[in-house]
Amino acid sequence: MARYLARRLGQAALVVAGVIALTFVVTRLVPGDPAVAYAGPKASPAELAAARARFGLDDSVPAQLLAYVRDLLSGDWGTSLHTRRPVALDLATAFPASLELVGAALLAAVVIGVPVGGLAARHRGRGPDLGVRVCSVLAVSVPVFWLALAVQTVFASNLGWFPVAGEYDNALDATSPLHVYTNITVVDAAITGNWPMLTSTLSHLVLPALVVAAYPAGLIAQMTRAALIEEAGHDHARMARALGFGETAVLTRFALRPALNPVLSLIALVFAYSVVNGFLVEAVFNWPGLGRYAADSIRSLDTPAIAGVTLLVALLYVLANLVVDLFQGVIDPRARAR
Amino acid sequence: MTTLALRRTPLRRLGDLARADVLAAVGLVVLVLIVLAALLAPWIAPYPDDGGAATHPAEALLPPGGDHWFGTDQVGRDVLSRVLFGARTSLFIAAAVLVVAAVAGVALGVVAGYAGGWARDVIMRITDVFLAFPALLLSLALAVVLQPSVTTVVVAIAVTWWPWYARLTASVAASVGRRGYIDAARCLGVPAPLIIVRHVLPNSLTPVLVQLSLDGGGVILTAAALSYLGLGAHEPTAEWGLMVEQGQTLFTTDWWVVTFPGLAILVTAFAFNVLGEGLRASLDPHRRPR
Amino acid sequence: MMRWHKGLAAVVAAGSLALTAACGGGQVRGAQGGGTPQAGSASGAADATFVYVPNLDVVTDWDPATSYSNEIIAMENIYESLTRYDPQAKKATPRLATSWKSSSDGKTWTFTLRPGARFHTGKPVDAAAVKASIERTKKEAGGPAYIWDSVESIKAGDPATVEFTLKYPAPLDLIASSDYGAYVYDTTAAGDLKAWFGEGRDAGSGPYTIDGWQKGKETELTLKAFDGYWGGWSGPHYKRVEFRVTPEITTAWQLLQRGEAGFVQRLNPQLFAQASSQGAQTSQTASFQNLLALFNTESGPLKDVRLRRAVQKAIDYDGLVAALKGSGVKASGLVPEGLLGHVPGREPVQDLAGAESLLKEAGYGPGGKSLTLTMTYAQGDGDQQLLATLLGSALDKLNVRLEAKPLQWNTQWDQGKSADPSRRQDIFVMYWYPDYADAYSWFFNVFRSSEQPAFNLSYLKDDQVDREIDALPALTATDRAAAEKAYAGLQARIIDEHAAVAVLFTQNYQRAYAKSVQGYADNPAYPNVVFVYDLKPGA
Amino acid sequence: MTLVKVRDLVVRAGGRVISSVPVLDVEPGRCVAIVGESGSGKTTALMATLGLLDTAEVTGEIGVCGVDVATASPRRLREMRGARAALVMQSPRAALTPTMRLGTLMRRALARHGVTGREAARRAEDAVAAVLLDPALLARYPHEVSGGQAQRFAIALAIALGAEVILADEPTSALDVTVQAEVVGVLRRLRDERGLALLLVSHDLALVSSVADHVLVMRDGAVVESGPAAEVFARPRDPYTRELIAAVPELPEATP
Repeated sequence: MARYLARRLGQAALVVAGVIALTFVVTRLVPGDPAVAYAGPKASPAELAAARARFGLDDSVPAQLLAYVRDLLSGDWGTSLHTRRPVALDLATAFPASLELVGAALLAAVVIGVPVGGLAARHRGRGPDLGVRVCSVLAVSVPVFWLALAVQTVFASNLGWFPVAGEYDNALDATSPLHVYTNITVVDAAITGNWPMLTSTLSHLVLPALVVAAYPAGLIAQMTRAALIEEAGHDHARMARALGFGETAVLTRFALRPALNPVLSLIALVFAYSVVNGFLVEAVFNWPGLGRYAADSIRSLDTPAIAGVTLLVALLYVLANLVVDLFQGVIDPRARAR
Repeated sequence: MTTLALRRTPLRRLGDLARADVLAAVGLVVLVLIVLAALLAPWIAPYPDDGGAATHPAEALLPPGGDHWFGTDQVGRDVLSRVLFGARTSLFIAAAVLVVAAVAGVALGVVAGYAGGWARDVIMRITDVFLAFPALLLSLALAVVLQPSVTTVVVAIAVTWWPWYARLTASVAASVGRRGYIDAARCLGVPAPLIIVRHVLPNSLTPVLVQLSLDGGGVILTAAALSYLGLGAHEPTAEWGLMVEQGQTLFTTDWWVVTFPGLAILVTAFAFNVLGEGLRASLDPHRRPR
Repeated sequence: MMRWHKGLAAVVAAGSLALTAACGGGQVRGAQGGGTPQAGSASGAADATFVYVPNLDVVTDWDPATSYSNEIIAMENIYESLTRYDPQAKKATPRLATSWKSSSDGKTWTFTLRPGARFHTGKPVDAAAVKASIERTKKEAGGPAYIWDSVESIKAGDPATVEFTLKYPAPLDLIASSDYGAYVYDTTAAGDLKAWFGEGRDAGSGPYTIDGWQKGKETELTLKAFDGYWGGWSGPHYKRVEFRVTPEITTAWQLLQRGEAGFVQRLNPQLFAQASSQGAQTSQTASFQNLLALFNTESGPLKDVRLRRAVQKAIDYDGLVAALKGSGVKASGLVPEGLLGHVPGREPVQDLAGAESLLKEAGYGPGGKSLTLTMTYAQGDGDQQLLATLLGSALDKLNVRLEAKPLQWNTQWDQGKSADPSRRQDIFVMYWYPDYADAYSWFFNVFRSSEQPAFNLSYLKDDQVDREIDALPALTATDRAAAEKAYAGLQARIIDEHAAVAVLFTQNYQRAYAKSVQGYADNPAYPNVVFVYDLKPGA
Repeated sequence: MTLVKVRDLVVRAGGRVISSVPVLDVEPGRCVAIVGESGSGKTTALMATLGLLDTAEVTGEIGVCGVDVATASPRRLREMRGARAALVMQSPRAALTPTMRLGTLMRRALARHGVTGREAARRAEDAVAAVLLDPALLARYPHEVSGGQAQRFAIALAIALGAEVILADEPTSALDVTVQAEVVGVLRRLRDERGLALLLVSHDLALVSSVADHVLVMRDGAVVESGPAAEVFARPRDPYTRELIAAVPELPEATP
């Protein structure tokens, strides 16, 4: 186990190094002068020179890479061109809200996707299966930016069931001020027992979380269905049938747990993907997360900010994969033996 | 167990698939229709000029009706015509990305899987790095720093997509390479390129094909998202993501401008995905439900 | 084994919690470093709150000396300048200064300050403070500092009188009304003033002061009434201002519809029409920003003035404005309405026949040689994209191919400034707007020749034009009628004679605001600013 | 009473006959074996007997412990499976759910058939003892026990549930030689001591000759020879049977 862990960590470190190098390369591909982008259209030559010096643009490329790595390690992720603040600070501000949104979305995706996938597997080849397959493929095929607009217009604006946008009702900052511990509003509201804030945040969370959940829910449903069907074809499932268990029991009590393993790896993959999908959703719902930050950065072509977001999401992805690999042992005892 | 002899030609398989899996058959038919629409756009579009540089500001934002089934956009172009022409752009992007990614990925994968050793390690670690980025993210970062164009979209997406093919081929190549007859062939002095062409590539073909059809939908969606963010195709090119972007502020007032291209993306991605799923279920022995 | 895994899980979970907690630490959200957030402030939830919906982050720079960005919508409510521009009267009006006069040569300006005005720090707004803040603004040399370039020295005589001595004649009353860089503030508020501002504090004299600032949050900024404001708080006023950042205009409109927003900065024409028909108030005002297509007069095919005129005539100005559906109006000359130098009746019209005969004369056009022109414009700008679409479509009919490339600003600009003329574009599309209400900005920056091109991206070199431009400030400061004539002459020369530019349209501000808001008037000299103090909250 | 009674069983897949058994009877305390190469349709016949083939088309008459498999309700079938007719599979560890401890599986299987609490514990203890399994193994996961242990546990499950007949599909082919002997010993002893009937599917003629009372030889989905074990081994009539027997060295040479 220790050797496996060491190897896995070594692998992760290698990937992180590669990710940093690749991000660096991407940021250096920018045509034109990044200093101009920073100093602004009306900058004087002196300001430009200062900006060039500030970003070390006059150094050699290896020196720049080295400086880049050194800065990253010391927490300096560059300065955003459009907020003019350290990118690391911007990311730290935006990330908890993204975590909140994507966490809720993934929770919804699992809660919807697993039972629905199970339903399809149970009634394989019949009506419910076809229905689930159509819906799950639709969910992974729908362009989220379009879905976000549609859902907001219908459920928030026309029907008025949910708030149009935002993370919580702002008036609550005066009437029920929130004490922040984790910066994740739902969590803070829950642990401090701030019910008005909690209910407000939850109702604001529903629409964006469901939109972000569409893709992972579809994927999870498909994966659960496939994994359950595969697992149900294994000898141990036949054995369970031969022991007198019905099909539903075979699926839920015997096939489900081993089948969750690929589903769990999928969640790690989909976590990072959902953060990126959030780029297209958060802007529509005013969700103050990484996605809105990234969308603003893209609109203003803010390379350092985009590089920061890219790096952060890639690191998250590596981390999520690592965590899932280690957690797989909890779900599947076979994995522990590796 | 009920294993069947699987000596069928790919075409027969497609036929079997259509019978066995109605959904995949629907996907196939829809996809064929979309390809036809793309190829025939200049002839079947009601206003072929609107797919290109023409504009009619006086007829802007007419709702769907007899003259314009899908209405007109901000500069008076027929939305139906642009959706049809958009199919060309989207399918071109998808095809180009998949060809580039598959060729590069398969080549590297074969080398990695067949040669093994350090070559495999290096190539696999590189794919690890690329796979650490969600596809849309890396494409997005690349597209931001490059100039927006259809070519940029192709490059940006292909760069993020090839590792899948490399991994897929590497694992097939590695398993083929371990088979006895390959060892025998190698001992007999059959040159490596010949072994690769005769044995490794044909064995990789099926999983690669399945992956290609599965990826079609993902590429279309990613390309649309890039164009939506203003990083892809630009005027006067008709492209679905771009059309949604240009029409998105009109969603509550002139719904047709954004709804039809959005539906086009949805339908195409859906067709690719159901076809891919069906192919995977029927062609990929590892995933065949038993 | 099992235990080991669970232990690991716990460590990971605890670690990530600790990580996020380290940033939080149990403070009350929205509280500023030094201040007490809710308690002690005069405002309560019952006070009328004005909710402004901007489409971008509000604050990037809190320092009034260097602030040069979107935060103007907050700054103009927190800080005040000596004068304020009135677009109806086309002149500066009193603000912190109640009156002013200039010497006949336009080089000495004396401002009399408003009695009783105080900074939020408690100190009075006196001549020394005015002198200190303008001197600091100059010293900080931020983006907008150049507006004071003409100032030689500032003299604070008695506390109510400030005297400026200029190096050359300049309209200092207009300069003092500038939207950026003209704020008067308390330079003694802290030792390291820049850092102190950076934490979200202010030292202004305006009606509102910062109550809470949370960068990156939806409601980024909250302002509250400054009790000691010189205008007083009798009568109905909004006591609080909230800035709720909403990038998508559809979302913004929905917020307004549901009564969660008071003022939406920007809507598209369709939503604007919907807003006015569905019970919101709307206002449409021509801005001081226009879109220019600068033709390359120095190299490439457009060096031929006939071809420049042909392109000028090929542009479908009316079609463009029609497609903009109200977010732009046809421009009459380079100077927008509301500024000295505006010439009415100069609106261009499309003349395809004229364009065709000009092209024919030069050997191009239908049946002639084919011509390819390159055009660069701003990536992500819908209106410029529209221009590219429409111009491409019009030129197509004239056997001219338009290669329109959307680029990031720095790339576009780099190409424009390139030392190698072959890398330069034939048509450069960009917006221009003045920093203070003076048309001089267009002429000096965009059309005066210079060795290294900066913004003169038509590369026009005409000594006569240069001389006339250089005479403008003195004329504006001393003889408005003569200045008006000079502006008209220059525009005729640049647009008609040289055909160096096509002025495509002047942007329109299309605002929508809640029915309850009373007394709103858009002032294009202060883009996007709502002077909240001037409003009355209604039912 | 005949525990397993099969008449005119035909299994088709894709229109092709993949297995057919005209007559098969298993009496209490007897062991019937189906032999043949892999792909001869013997496993299919076994699965069809328990009604566990859902993808293929099955015709004919199948009775297991008095339950008509072809027409019985799913519920009656489920009550029959495990409790009266138990299955033992080829790869013993793959036949056990990987995420479930052996004891949990035993408890759930017993609970499924209405045996809980003290009675369940007693039965489990008794069954584990009957197959000579260390009770401590019940706390382990399938991948933590050996193949022989897993196979004996599978048999213990049958005993605990009170099965009257065990349908064993190649129960020893995945095991080492010594372990094979153990498992065969357990099976034989259960037959002798408890009167358990056995329907054995195997290609291992040595095993079959040592336990079977009656033998069916299958080839390409059809039964080519059927008769008492001693007779079939001593005087095989079908050439294919002779080939099979000849291929096994330890068996006495068959006389035609």
